[in-house]
Amino acid sequence: MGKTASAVVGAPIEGRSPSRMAWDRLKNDRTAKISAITVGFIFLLALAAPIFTWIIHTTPDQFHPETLDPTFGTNPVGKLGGISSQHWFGVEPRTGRDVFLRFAYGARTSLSIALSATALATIIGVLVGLISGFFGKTVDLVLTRTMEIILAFPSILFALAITPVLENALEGWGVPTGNATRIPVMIVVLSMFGWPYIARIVRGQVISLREKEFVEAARSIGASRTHLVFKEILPNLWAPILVTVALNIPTMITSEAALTFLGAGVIDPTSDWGAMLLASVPFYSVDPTYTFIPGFGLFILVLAFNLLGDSVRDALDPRSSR
Amino acid sequence: MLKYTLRRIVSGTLVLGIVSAIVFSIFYILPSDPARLACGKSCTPDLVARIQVALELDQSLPVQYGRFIKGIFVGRTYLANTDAARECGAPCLGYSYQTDQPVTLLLMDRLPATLSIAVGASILWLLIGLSSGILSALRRGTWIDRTSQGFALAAASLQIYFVGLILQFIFVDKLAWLPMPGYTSPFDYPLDWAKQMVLPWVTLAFLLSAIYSRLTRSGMIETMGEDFVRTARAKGLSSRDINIKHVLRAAMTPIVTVFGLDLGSLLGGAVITEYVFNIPGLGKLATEAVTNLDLPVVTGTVLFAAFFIITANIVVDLLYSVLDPKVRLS
Amino acid sequence: MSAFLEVKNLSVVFPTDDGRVQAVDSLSFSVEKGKTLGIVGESGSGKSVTSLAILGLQKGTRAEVTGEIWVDGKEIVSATESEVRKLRGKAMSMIFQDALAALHPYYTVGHQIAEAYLVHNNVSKKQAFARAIEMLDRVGIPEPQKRVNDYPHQFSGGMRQRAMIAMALSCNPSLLIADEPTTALDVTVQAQILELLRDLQKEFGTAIILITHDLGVVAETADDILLMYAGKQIEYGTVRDVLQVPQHPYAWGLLTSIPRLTGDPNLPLTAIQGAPPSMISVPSGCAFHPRCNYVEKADVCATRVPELVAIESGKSHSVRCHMDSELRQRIFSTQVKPQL
Amino acid sequence: MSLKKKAIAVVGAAALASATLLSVNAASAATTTFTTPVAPIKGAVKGGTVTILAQGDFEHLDPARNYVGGTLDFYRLFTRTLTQYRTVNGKTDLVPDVAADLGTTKDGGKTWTFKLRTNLKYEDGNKITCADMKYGVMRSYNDDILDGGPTYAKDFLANPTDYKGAYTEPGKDLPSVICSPKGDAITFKLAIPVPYFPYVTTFGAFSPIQKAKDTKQNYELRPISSGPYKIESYSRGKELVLVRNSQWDPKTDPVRWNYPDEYHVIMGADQNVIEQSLISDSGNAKTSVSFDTNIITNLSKVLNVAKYKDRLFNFDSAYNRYYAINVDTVKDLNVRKAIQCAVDFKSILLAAGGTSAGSYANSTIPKSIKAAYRNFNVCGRDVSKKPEAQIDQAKAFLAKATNPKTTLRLAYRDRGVEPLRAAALEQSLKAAGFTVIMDKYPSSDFYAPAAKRGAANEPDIIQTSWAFDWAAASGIVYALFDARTMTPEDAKSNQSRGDFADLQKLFAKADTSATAAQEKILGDIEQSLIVDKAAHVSVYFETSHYMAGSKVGGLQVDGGYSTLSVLGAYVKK
Repeated sequence: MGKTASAVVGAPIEGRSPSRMAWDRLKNDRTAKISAITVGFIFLLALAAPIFTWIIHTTPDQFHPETLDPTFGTNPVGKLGGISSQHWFGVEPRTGRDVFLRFAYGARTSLSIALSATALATIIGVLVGLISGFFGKTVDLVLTRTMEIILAFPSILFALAITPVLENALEGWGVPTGNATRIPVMIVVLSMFGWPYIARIVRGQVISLREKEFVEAARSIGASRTHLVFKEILPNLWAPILVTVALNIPTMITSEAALTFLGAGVIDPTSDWGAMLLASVPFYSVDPTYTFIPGFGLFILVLAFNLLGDSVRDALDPRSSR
Repeated sequence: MLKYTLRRIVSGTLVLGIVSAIVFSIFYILPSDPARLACGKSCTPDLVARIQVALELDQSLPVQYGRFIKGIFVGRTYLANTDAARECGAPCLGYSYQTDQPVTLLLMDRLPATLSIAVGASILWLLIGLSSGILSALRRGTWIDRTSQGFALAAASLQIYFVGLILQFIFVDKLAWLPMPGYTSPFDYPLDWAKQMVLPWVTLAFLLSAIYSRLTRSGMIETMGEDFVRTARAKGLSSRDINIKHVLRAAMTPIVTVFGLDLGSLLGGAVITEYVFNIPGLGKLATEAVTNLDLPVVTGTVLFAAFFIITANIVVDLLYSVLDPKVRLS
Repeated sequence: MSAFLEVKNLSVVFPTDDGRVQAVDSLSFSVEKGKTLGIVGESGSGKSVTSLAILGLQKGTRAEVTGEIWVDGKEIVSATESEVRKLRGKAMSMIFQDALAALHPYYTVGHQIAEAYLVHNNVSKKQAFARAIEMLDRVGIPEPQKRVNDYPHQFSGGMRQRAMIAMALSCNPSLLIADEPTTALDVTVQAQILELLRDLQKEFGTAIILITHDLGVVAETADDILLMYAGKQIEYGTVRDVLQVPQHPYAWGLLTSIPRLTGDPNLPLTAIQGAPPSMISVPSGCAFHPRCNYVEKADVCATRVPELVAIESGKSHSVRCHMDSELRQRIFSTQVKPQL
Repeated sequence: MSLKKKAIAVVGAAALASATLLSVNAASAATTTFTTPVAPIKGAVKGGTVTILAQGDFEHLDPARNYVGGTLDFYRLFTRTLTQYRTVNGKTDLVPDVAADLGTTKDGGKTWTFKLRTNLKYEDGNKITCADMKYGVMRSYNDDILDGGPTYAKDFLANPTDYKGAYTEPGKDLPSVICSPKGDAITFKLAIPVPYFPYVTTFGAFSPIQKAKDTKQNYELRPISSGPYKIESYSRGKELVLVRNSQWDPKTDPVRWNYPDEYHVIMGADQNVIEQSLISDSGNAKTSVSFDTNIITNLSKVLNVAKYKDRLFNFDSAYNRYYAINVDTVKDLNVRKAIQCAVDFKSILLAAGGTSAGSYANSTIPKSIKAAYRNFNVCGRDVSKKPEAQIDQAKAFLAKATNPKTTLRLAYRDRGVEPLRAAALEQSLKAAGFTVIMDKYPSSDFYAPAAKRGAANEPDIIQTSWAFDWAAASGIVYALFDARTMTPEDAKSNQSRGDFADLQKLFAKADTSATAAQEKILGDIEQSLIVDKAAHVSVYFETSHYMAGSKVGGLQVDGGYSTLSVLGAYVKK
């Protein structure tokens, strides 16, 4: 990319394609770079989590009773929640489990759930938005009403409430409970409330594109509806979809953490940032480090994603900035 | 206008009807054993059997739902003609067997706490959010703008449960300036009430004002670029008049919308805030009901929250039509 | 006595991420009371920026304004915002292009007119409102007592433009800048509005700057013409001079592209080739040279910016072109004039 | 023998119940009488409101259904029973309450007669009669409707007519409870000799209930008071307000004081919030105390800190946390011994809060039951000195096993720190070479399914606990280890499913032995079950740390219920 970009210097600005312009803007955006590096770093941490188990010689689930005050199991030995050369982020009260490893593995869980939910919500949202916007009439009416109804649900409350009920139903059909069920249920529940936002944006774009000349032209030469939707309209939507996805990821991360924090999320011993925060609540006063680490991690991750999303939006639609 | 109001109310009621049907179906049909779920943790086989009868699980779904809806309007008696008969007056949203009380009563019981959080916090976040947003927009590009928007961006990425715990650690545990958050009736102990509410208000306002600050700023800046603002300047209006009468007035409309919706969903239960600060509001009721699998209360809280959201939607639409003559007069 | 409005060496530069954009470059002109100056140019040529500069509306933005603008003996460029504010609406006011966007959607037309009047006159709200009705009546709005309470979106396009004019004239300004006041309107309404402006000018002796891309409108209404291209004035003079003996190839192009009722109907219309330049990358030298059919000294046209030179000493008619006047005259009389 | 039945009934409530006689004088106290009014507490003043912070609502306030430590103490403020515990200056005695003496028996404990006080009144002004006492017993037979309580009355009383309860058979009489013609004495005929029967009559089934005012399962919403306070309002899950009962006469009461004007019970705060509120001691918390909140997470901030010394109450609870090893499924003794050695006492207790929250125990019989307690080693070491898992020994035992079973199913409840304790065990079992299937049960539905024998997912190890109702091995060993309590389908509270011929012989011998000898035999049984059979691992006894606000006085640890008693509470001026 760097080579071609340097070749462009001096050429008239009009010569660049919109996506190239967006990319160039993004590349010159310092905030975007820093936040992308931060996000990348956390991804790397998540991916490399198993490597750390090998370096530290323990696992995220391994108890370390020797790191706890024998009188008060709630207090790790040492300052700042038991931070030491062996336990970089300290240890968990009561168990002595390594907080750094739980943090790294927690990033895995949090990110994979949030990203899966975003992906699912995007697929549904784009499909529904396309269909609704392109076909209009009754189909549109039914779909927009559906979105309206979904948005009328108190999402966190409902997600919280439906998780045990869904699990109970699945249990009734012979599906065992546990994280193998809980995580897919969470992904479904999260995306259920995420897709209407995407669908609404796609729908709006499709409606404005539907009447554009190139679509009319394709229609006039007898292109099929599928062709029109997927070959003519969809390729013109990547910018708004990208922006929506970029801004949706942090929302999903926080929703996932909130759900877990409220107790309808990932089940121990599987680690998750929301679950770590939940587990830290009783100890916030005796061991604030343990609260601070997942909370701060979540803050940094969400902030980085938010900034990155803003930058992507600004790059793709410069008028929206400043 | 009247016609529009009526139409909005009718369509809102319709949405609420659909939502209630969905909620009802999900919570009473989906689970493999709704009676067991409704019965909760300290359950006896005898109680399960009684709840099975009380929930009329032998009836068809439309009949069950019909009776549920009827109960909302005229009330109903669960386990009529038995020793364990339970009266549930209108509007009856079901009966909690775990607490042995009608759900409506439980909801009303918890409403004041949620109301306290919502009203106090919303005043605070509007004050902070709007003033910092306006200041940012007017002092665009200066250090004031950069600082306040930096804060806003950071705050918008923070979580209530994280900030709440940190603030509690600082102000309750370390400095001991505030008592543990909780709820006391403002009519009995107004001072205690306020002191205990400070943290929930501040935490919620801190995070939400960030959104309002960003929203106000971008709305103001966008409006400042509008032709009619240029016209106002060309007329020779003072910048104060322009900013207040022309810019803010136009930028306010979308904020009113967002505010209405935020307040609506908050009134349905500030779930996380109440959970973190242990405030016995609707959100806490819901989380408790979920943990105890008290199905009637779960259903009730979800429906009640949906009611607030839908009402807020209607109010916002009506308010919008008051604020925007284009909507009002079309 | 000097002219009511005198602009000397006005330049406006916008710093952007992609570089500095010279929107207006060393503009000089003047307008007397009761006279009309037409500023003509393609979109992006700097017409509107010029008008905003006169009203001092770029103060407090990133735009860098240099030169001098004298309005009724007061200098605008160096004046403070509050000094200029006192002039706006009273000594000078402006009619904007898109009246729907230029009127506040949430206030009634009457309120907006009264507001303008209230700022500069020590009157009651009631009196200001009466003034609004009076002005609406003056600009030809039927049933002004009733319509004064309407919102802009309830007016038709022509009525909105009239309301704008009413607002602009409510304080009897000495200078009125009309930025494409008729562009969005259909032809009959257009004529009515121009007629209205003329009548009001007669009545109040207002100096008018009429900004347009339509030479026909200028021919009908203006006394002087300022032709702009890429932020520079390329020809300036009285209507008679500029329309009858245009000097700049761009003026020729403009004039020959207008269909005429007189003359040889078989002559083809000639459009100016190419597209107006982007303000981000203005061509070097004479900005018009890539589109000019008469580039004689190619290296000079492409590298050096031509000076503004008077056609005849003592007259205001001036042009910015590298061609010498003899050559210009020859080309005009042999190639251009027959097409007119 | 009928103790079996009792054990079953206790199963469901064992974790909730916490009634112990740790410091109560032994059954011989029955011969002494304490009928005089209780002496005033030094420095106590009348007036004010004592607030009780509770995490949740009372399970039951109906006397017959009450089986929870804190509530058992609290409900005495408005409920008098036949006999009752009284604690003065840290010493707890059994005293007659509605009764006028501690009961007499002439046949070694099979028939008990109690004299009654005849001058007692309910809050409504009605006299408390012997018939009311009898009705209270009769309605407790309907434990289908009045569920949740101890079933001692039903278990111990002779029932030749197969009486089913006052609600089921309204017209029928219970002949084993007899009122004297004058109504000044009540006699109980038991199915077996129960020498400690006067302790049993401290439970709520032996409290007076007016038949006309019995609202069955709704009675607990508004029980009629016979004590110094009465219920003014009760909003379930939210608040209970007690005000003075003017009909109560302090001269007739050897147990209760009545210092505050009102008691307010505020329900619904979380564990941590109550801990923090009480520690911070601001506002309302100054006059507050909690009877269901053990200071756990913030203990390190307050224990042994001078500032809190006067308002932090530390005492041993009756709870023993233990693991039952299922001998039905883990048949090889060496595998069981391997499990026993693999139990990491240290990390399990740490998960519960460390040595401040409990003390290591080799036995479920506490040291305080001197007649039965044995100081034996588990897995060859003194667990209080070497609490860490003995992994090498565990591996050695596992290697010796002829029928090695290396995959173990561990059953535990999803409640509080129990999953963490289970996880701690899982780790050390894994280290010893086992594969562990973690089988989490819902908090509400644990004891019965875990006790199901021959089920598909029958657990190999059950993480559970026991709190005895009176301080004797008879209150522990019969319930937990007697094979006769089991059926082929249901292990009941014998979660280890032990049925060893040699031990059953000892049980038969214990049945017919006198108290002291019986206790000794029961101690032998437990030791054998742990050391020889490796079917049981006791891990620790819980330590309670209760806190009160700085303005609450008169609180003391009640030996009867092993809890912080609010009976003598007063608001300091």
